[in-house]
Amino acid sequence: MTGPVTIRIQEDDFDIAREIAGLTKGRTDVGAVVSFSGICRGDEDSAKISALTLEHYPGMAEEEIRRHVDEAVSRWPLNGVTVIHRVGRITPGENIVLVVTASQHRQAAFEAAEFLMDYLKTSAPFWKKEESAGGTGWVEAHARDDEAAARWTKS
Amino acid sequence: MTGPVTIRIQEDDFDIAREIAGLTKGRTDVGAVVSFSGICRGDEDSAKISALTLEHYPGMAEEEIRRHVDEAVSRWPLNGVTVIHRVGRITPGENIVLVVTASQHRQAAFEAAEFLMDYLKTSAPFWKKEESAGGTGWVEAHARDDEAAARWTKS
Amino acid sequence: MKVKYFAWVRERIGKAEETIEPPAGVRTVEELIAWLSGRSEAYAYAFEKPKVIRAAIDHAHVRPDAAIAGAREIAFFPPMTGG
Amino acid sequence: MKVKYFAWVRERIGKAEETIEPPAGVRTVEELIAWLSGRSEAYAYAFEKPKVIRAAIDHAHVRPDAAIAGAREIAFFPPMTGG
Repeated sequence: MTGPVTIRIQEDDFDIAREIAGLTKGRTDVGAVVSFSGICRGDEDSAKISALTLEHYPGMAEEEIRRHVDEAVSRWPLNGVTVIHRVGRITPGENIVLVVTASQHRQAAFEAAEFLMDYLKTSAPFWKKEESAGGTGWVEAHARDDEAAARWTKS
Repeated sequence: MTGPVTIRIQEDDFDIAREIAGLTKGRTDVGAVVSFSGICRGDEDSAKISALTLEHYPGMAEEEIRRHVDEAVSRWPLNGVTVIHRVGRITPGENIVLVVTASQHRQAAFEAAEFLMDYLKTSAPFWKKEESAGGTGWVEAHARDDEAAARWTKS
Repeated sequence: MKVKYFAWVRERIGKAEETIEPPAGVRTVEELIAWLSGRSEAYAYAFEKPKVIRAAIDHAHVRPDAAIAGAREIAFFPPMTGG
Repeated sequence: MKVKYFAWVRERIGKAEETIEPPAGVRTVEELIAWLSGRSEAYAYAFEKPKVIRAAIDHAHVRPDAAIAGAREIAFFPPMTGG
């Protein structure tokens, strides 16, 4: 791949425009950029949420994301990838995660971004704890996320 | 759908961050935002391009995009959609088109953005003329774009 | 009836729009293309490959066998290349 | 051998990491879970549903039958919920 790879785990918010510019500025070989941002919602399955706290496994989280970025780069013709995952306390309306993919063609950019998000959900070592009026509790994994990730497995 | 729909055809560039904020700011029901930006490349099938000029059919272009946005809204649970298509002269590295979709869940946001891009490519009345060292010429439609659009047809 | 032309159809015909009054026997989009093609070399060149030409009636895509009766605005253009 | 715990596994055990020396008979991840579970009520509670527990050796996901020989760092945690 000819292009930058950025992986960051941080407490601070991110600036989507700056991250997209980081993959495209001064270049004329990128034809398609897809960004996915995941945002903390104020309710989950009809329960009101006042905040999320995100815990991660330092070291492994970066390595696991890097492995999936490497796989995305080997599967699709990409010109750049950025993955940023926030940790710490996040309130509804705030950003949680960002994936940006750049490619010559739109289908590669779309598929690589979906692939990365599906794997972030199921295999990157992050855990969400929810605060609501009823107390705090760890978010349970969704079967639908496992199914979404399984569709990328080569048969 | 509970959320804004914006469709614009304009000569000016757009600000992706502002358009994303327009779908998310002050809300806590959006969990996923996908943006697609299409950028003018400096070469197409190995020919160097110095600029594109985009022509459109005023009136029909807006209506055709609106019809597809309405279909996307009926097929996926969306919280907002923005489609901006530039016209006029555009040089390599500049933005051409933007689609932003917001939803509670990521798969709806991804699929709706892909659907809209596939239809913009094949059915919205826009035409690209390329300027290169060898002269100017109208871009020919790609069979792969028709195939990409065909996958959304309900059977 | 107003007719509009876009992209290389417009360039070949040499105008972006005009008002026409086709004879009563011209009932469909493809019959209109054939009638227009007979007007001059420029029209014949623009419509030399009728299968490539796309048409819209009152801002909606239509097929070659669509009836033109009642149309306010008919447009002819090459396959779209936006996005 | 260093062991790390995350999310509710960490909370139930009451610590984020520790250094352990399991006996030679403890060869796999699932045997290590069984051995840890016998240490106290807190460990037994953390590992009460061993099938739910995920494990990583030296930052890579492993299955319950993975050998722990040579591992520098083993981590136990619930299914991931990032993204």
